[in-house]
This record gives sequence, structure tokens and C-alpha cells, in this order.
Amino acid sequence: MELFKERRVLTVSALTALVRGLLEENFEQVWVEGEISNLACPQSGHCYFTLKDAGAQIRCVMFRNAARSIKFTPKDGMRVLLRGRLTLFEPRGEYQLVADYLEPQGIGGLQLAFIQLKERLAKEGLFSELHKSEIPKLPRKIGIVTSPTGAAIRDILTVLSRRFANVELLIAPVRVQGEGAAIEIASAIDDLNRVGNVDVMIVGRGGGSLEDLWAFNEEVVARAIHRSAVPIISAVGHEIDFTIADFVSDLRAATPSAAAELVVRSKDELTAELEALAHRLDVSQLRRLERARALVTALARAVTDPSRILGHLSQRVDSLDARLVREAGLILDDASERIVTLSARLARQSPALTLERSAERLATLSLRMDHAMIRRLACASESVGLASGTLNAVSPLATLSRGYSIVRKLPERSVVRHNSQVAPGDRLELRFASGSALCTVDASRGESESLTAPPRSV
Amino acid sequence: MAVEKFETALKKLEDVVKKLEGGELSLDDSLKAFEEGVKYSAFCSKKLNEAERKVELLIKQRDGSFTTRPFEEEE
Amino acid sequence: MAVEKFETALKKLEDVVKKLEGGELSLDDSLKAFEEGVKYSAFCSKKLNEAERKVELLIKQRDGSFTTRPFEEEE
Amino acid sequence: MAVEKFETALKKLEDVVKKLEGGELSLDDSLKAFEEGVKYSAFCSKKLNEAERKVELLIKQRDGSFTTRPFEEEE
Amino acid sequence: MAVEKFETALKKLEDVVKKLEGGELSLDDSLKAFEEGVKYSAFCSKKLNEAERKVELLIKQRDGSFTTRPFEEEE
Amino acid sequence: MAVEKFETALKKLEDVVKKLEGGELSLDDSLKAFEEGVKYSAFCSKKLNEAERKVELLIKQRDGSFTTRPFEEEE
Amino acid sequence: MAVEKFETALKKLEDVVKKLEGGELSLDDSLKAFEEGVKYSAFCSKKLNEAERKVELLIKQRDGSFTTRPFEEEE
Repeated sequence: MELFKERRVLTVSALTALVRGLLEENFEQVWVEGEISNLACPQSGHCYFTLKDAGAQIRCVMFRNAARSIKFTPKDGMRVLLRGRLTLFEPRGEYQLVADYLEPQGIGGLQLAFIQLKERLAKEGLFSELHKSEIPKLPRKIGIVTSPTGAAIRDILTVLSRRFANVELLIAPVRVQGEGAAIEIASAIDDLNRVGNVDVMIVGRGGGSLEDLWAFNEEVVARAIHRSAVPIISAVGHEIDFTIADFVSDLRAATPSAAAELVVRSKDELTAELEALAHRLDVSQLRRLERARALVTALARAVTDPSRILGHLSQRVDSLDARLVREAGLILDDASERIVTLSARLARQSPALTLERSAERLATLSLRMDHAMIRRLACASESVGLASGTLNAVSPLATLSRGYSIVRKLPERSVVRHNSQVAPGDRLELRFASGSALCTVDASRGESESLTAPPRSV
Repeated sequence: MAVEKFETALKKLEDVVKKLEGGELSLDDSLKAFEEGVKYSAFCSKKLNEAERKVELLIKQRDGSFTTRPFEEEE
Repeated sequence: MAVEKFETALKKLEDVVKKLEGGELSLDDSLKAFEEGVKYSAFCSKKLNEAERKVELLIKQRDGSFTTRPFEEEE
Repeated sequence: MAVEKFETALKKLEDVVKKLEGGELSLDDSLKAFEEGVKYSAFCSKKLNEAERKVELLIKQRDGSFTTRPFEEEE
Repeated sequence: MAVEKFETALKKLEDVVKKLEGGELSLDDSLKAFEEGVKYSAFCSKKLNEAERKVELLIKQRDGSFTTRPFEEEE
Repeated sequence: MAVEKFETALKKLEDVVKKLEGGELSLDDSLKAFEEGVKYSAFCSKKLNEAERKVELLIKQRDGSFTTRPFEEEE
Repeated sequence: MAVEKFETALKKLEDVVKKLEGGELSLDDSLKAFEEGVKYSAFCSKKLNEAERKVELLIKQRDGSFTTRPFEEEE
């Protein structure tokens, strides 16, 4: 072997274990033909013997369960067909066959027929995986095609009641061996398909000889199984018994018990799975709600209350308002001050004072005018008085009042100074100091005494 | 002599008085001069009286009733 | 869903759980999905617990019809 | 002389007074001057009185009742 | 908004929060945004409450009484 | 002058006062100026009083009843 | 001004105050400006009061009873 080309030191145990692994891996199931010798069946129920032919021999063991399943009693010198696996008995470094099936030699005809049918149906495609349907996990109603009195139904019921109490079973009772058994099995499969209302079907029987199992190797059964719409689990005999039915069924169980196990998976398993799913369902939804709640809460908190902004704005409005009112006051005060100042200046410029001064001046001028006029009149009056007085003083009327008269000849009123100026009859006017008289000349005399005026004294 | 001015009349009066005071005049002339002087003197007196009355009146008017007879109406 | 099969319901439950765990659903849809999931899970639970134990024999009559009768294990 | 101004009238009054006081005028002229002077004086007096009354009134108005008689109505 | 979906409302709430945080809103707009925010957050809360109650109820129903109320009747 | 503005009147008042203070005016002119000044001063006072009353009223209105009389109705 | 926005009014109030403080306005104009300012200020105050009341109400609603008054009815 390639593995050991290089120098690699192993312990005996290791090597032995390696060899044992190789043996068990490569000879998991072998069929061997030979003659039994050295047979020993002690109290334990296990059987020990040697299988030999002309050239070699192999140590064999058949443990209690397998030994119990064989329907004949093996004897030394008996030629047998053996099914088993190779293993290594480490303490002695011997390899041996662990037999699980043993049959006497000499059933060659049935075997040949089996092989021939198997080849034909395989060629037809009856064993194809494509035709196999899924076995429901939780069948509500299970159809069972078997003998109502066989070991198979008992085993199935035992398993079902242990695994899953609540299931409906509908047994289609058939004979499972002997003449006509195959036909019965095939029509029972059809019947259950038609009227059974089953979710899955178990078709099988307990272990037996090849002859006993033969019905399950017949074509009519294979065809019925292939036809069935309901998934079918074949459960014929014990583990070593392969039948045509096994090949064509949707699932093969080694035994009816195993079939029951397959049909009904552990309720606990399903319950656990369901619970796990339900838990995940709850958790995912609750988490989703939690996340949404957290988001909503955060966002709701982020919807800030505008009161603070309102406060700021309110303050700003108040401040502006105060400035507005103050400004109005200042403007009014300013205007008021200007008016008051100007009015006061105006009042100081009242014309009353000017008027008073003007009135005074006017009064003075009037007075001066009056005085001047009065003086003027007085002066004139004085002049007139003086002249008039002097006139009176030199008035010629004083001479007349001394007795002189002035004579005028009429009508010419010429002053008469000489007698010659008059003739009798002339009309004369005499003027006295006071008054006058009209006279007529009687006579005119010349040269009387003339009067001479005395010298004038100063 | 209606349009005679006061001052002319006063002058003539004074001239008459001077002529009369000169004594050179005949009685008759001096009488005539005197008569003239009397006339002038009377004229002057009359003028003076008129002036005085007028002045009195004006003063009275002015001081009395500026308001009753508006000044402007006389214009 | 009355005739729903256990497997279908279980499968649907699984689908619902996966959808929910995918987290892409709206709240309403997740509620609906959750409700469905609850129904499926309840259905499965019921199915697991419900079925009565019954063992019957299918009897073919002479006229070809079928009847059933309880199966006694002692048979 | 209706449109005579106070100041002009006062000036003329002063001129009259000076002329009168100068004593160079004939009686008639001084009478005329006096008459004029009286007129001027009266005119001035009248103007002054009016002005005083007006000023009094204005001061009274200003100090008293701006509000009772709206300013605009006088326009 | 009666038919508003939770996600839509949540999205709108988020938009409102962004707008508010942007700080560029006028008084009216920020009031409106606040109002909307309050409405959307209330709506979301309500929807969540309902959803939580529903989920609780469904879980209780499922866990409690699968048998009393057959699942199929609700279909 | 009814439509006279406060500032214009105030300016005119100032001009009048300056003219009066310059002392170059005739009696008539100063009378007229004084009269004008009184009018302007009265006008300004009146305007100011009105303004003060209006301001008081506005402040009272504002402080009093924002709510009873909505602002918009005045528009 | 019924549809005036708060910000616009606040801006206008500010402008009015600045104009008044600038001191370049006539009395009439400053009165008008003051009147406007008072209106804007009152308007702003009113808007703010309304806003405050609304916010209070919304907060009360939000904090109080999402559940008693379904959100949808207000739509």
C-alpha cells in the first residue's frame, strides 16, 4: 500500500486498528459460500464456527440476535451461504466474519428468478429515484399492508405507541406468504390508494425465508408499489432481506419496526423543532417591535418643543417694542423741547415792548409839536399886540381930541387947508375926534390971523 | 387883503406904526395911516385867533377821539 | 387551511420566520406575517397533539365496497 | 396816507416838530405843519393802539386756547 | 392619515426631525413641523401599542388555548 | 396751512423768531411776523398734542386688548 | 396683513425701530412708523401667544392621551 512506502513505525495496536478499519470499511457486507466446521453454540446464544473450502478457512461468529433469526439449525459440514461483515479480533490478531445471515445452499432457482426480475425492472426504471416521493413527516393516517396477525403489525403498533400515540392506522389485511399473497398485497395497495385516505403506507411482513418473503419479490407487487400515489415504505423481513419491493418503494426499512420509526419521526423532535420556530417567530417579531419602539422614542424625543424658540422670539419682540415706545417718547420730547424753546424766544420778541417805546416817542414828539405851535402863536400874538399898542399910542385921534378937526371939501373929500379952497355953497365935511359933521360954506375969508406952530420939543 | 398873509399884514402894521412915529405925516395922512394900521392890526388879530382856535381844535381832536373819526377819512 | 398538511404548515412557518428575521417587512406586513406564523405554529402544535389513536382494519365486502372495523391487537 | 407806514409817519411827525421848533415858518405854514403833525401823531397813535390790541389778542390766543380754535380755520 | 402606514409615518417623523434640526424653519413652519411631529410620533406610538397588544394577544392565544378555539374556524 | 407739516411749521417758526431777533423789522412786519410765529407755535403745539395723544392711544390699545380686537381686522 | 408671516412682521418691526432710531423721520412719518411698529409688535405678540398656546396644547395632547383621542379623527 502506498501509505507504508516510507518507513513509518507503528505499534502493534495501531497497526491492528488500522488493519481492522480497512477490513471493516471494505468488507462491510459480504456474501460467502462455504462449509461449516468447528461449530460451537454456547449458553450465551452466540454461535462460533469456521467456514472453509478446499483452499482456505475463515473464523466466523454469529451473535445472539442474528443467530436467533435463522430458521434452521446449522451443523458441521453443512454448506451455507453467509452474509456478514469482516472484522478483526484484536486480542488475537485474527480476522473473522461476523455473520448476520445464514442460509443453506441449494435455493438457486428462486435466486435466479429474483435476479432476472430485478434486472428487468431496473432497466424499466422502476427503481429510479425520480419516482420516489417524500415521506410525510407527520402522517395523519397510515395505511399498513400486512398480515393482521404477523409480527410486523405487532412491531409497528409497539413502535407507534411508544413514539407517537396519536395516529390513525388503517390495516389492509393480506396474506404475506404463500400462493396468492402477491396479488392480495398488490390489490391492497391499490385499495388503500383508492379508499384509504392515508398519507403513507407501510407494506411488509416480518422476516422469513426467501420463500416466505417471495411475495414481495413478485412483479405484481412491484407494479402496485410503483403505481401508488401514496408514498410507500417497504418493510420486509429483517435487515438482510432485500426484496424487489424494497427497490421500488419510496423508502426501504429494514424491518417493520424501522418503518414505523421512519414514518413517525420522534414527536419530541417535531415538537422541539416547532417550539424553536415559534420561539424564533416570537423573538424576531418582538425584537422588531422593540427596534421600532426605540426608533419612535428617539425620534419623538427629537421633535423639539419650540417653546424655547418662542421665548427667544418673545424677548426679541418685547425688546423691539420697548425701543419703539422709547423712541416715540424721545421724538415727542425732542419736538416738544424745540417748540418750547422757540415759543419762549418768540415770546421774548413780543412787539409789546417796541410798541411801548414807540408810544413814548410819539408822545414826546406830540408834546414838542404842541409846544412849538403854541410858542409860535404866542410869538405872533406878541408881535401883533406890540404893533397894535404902538399904533394906538401914535394915533392922530389924540390931536383931534384936543379940538382939531379935519375939513374936507365934498365931494372930492380934499383936505381944505386955505379959505381959497372953498367958495360959499361948497359942501364940507368936518371930522372930529369922535364923529363928523356935514356943513355948507357961507362965506370965505382970507387972511385972518394965521397961526404959527411952536417949535417942537423932543 | 383877503389873501393877505399874516406876516405881510404884521409888517405893514409895523410900517404904519413907524411912519406914524416918524411924525412927518399930515394929520390927514397919519389918520389915513392909522386907519390902515388899525385894519392890519385887526387882520392880524383875526388871523391869530383863527390859528389859535384851529390849534385848540386840532389838539382836542387828536387827544380826544382818534378812534371815532378815523384819520384816513379826512384825506 | 383546514386541509393544510402539517409539513406545509411547518414549511410556511419556517418561511414566515425567515421573512421576519430578514427584517425587511413593514410593521403591518410583519404583523400579518407574525399572525400567520402564529396560526401555522398553532396549527402545527394542534396537529402534533390532536390526532386520536385509532387502529382499523379495511374490510372489503363481498360486493366490492369497503368498510372498516377497529383492529384488536389480539387478533 | 391810508397805506402810510408807522415808521414813515413817525419820521414825518419828527420833521414837522423840527420845522415847527425851527420857528422859520409863517403862521400859515406852521399851522399847516401842525395840522399835518397832528395827523401823523394821530395816525401813529392809532397804529400803536391797533398793534397793542393785536399783540394782546395774540398773546391771549397763544397762551389760552390753541385747541378750542383750530389754527387752520383762520387760514 | 387614517390609512397611513407605520413606516410612512415613521419616515415623515424622521423628515420632520431633520427639518427641525436643520433650524431653518419659520415660526409657522416650525410650529407645523412640531405639530406634525407630535402627530406622527403619537400615530407611531399608537400603531406600536396596537402591534404590541396584538402580538401579546396572539402569543397568549397560541400558547393558551389551541384546543378551545380551533384554528380553522378563523380562516 | 392745514396741510402744513410739523417740521415745516417748526422751521418757519424758527425763521420768524430769527427775523424778530434780528430787530430790523418795521412795526407792521414785526407784528405780522409775531402773528405768524404765534400761529406756527400754536400749530406745532397742536400737532405735538395730537401726536402725543395718538401715541398714548396706540400704546393703550396695544397694551390693552391684543386679543379682543384682532390686528388683522384693521387692515 | 392677515396673511402676514411672523418673520416678515418681525423684520418690519425691526426696520421701523431702526428708522425711528435713525432720527431722520418727520413727526408725521415717525407717527406713522410708530403706528406701524405698534401694529407689527402687536401682531408678533399675538402670533407668539397663539403659537405658545398651540405648543402647550400639543404638548398636553402628546404627553397626555394618545389613546383617548385617536389621531385619525383630526385628519
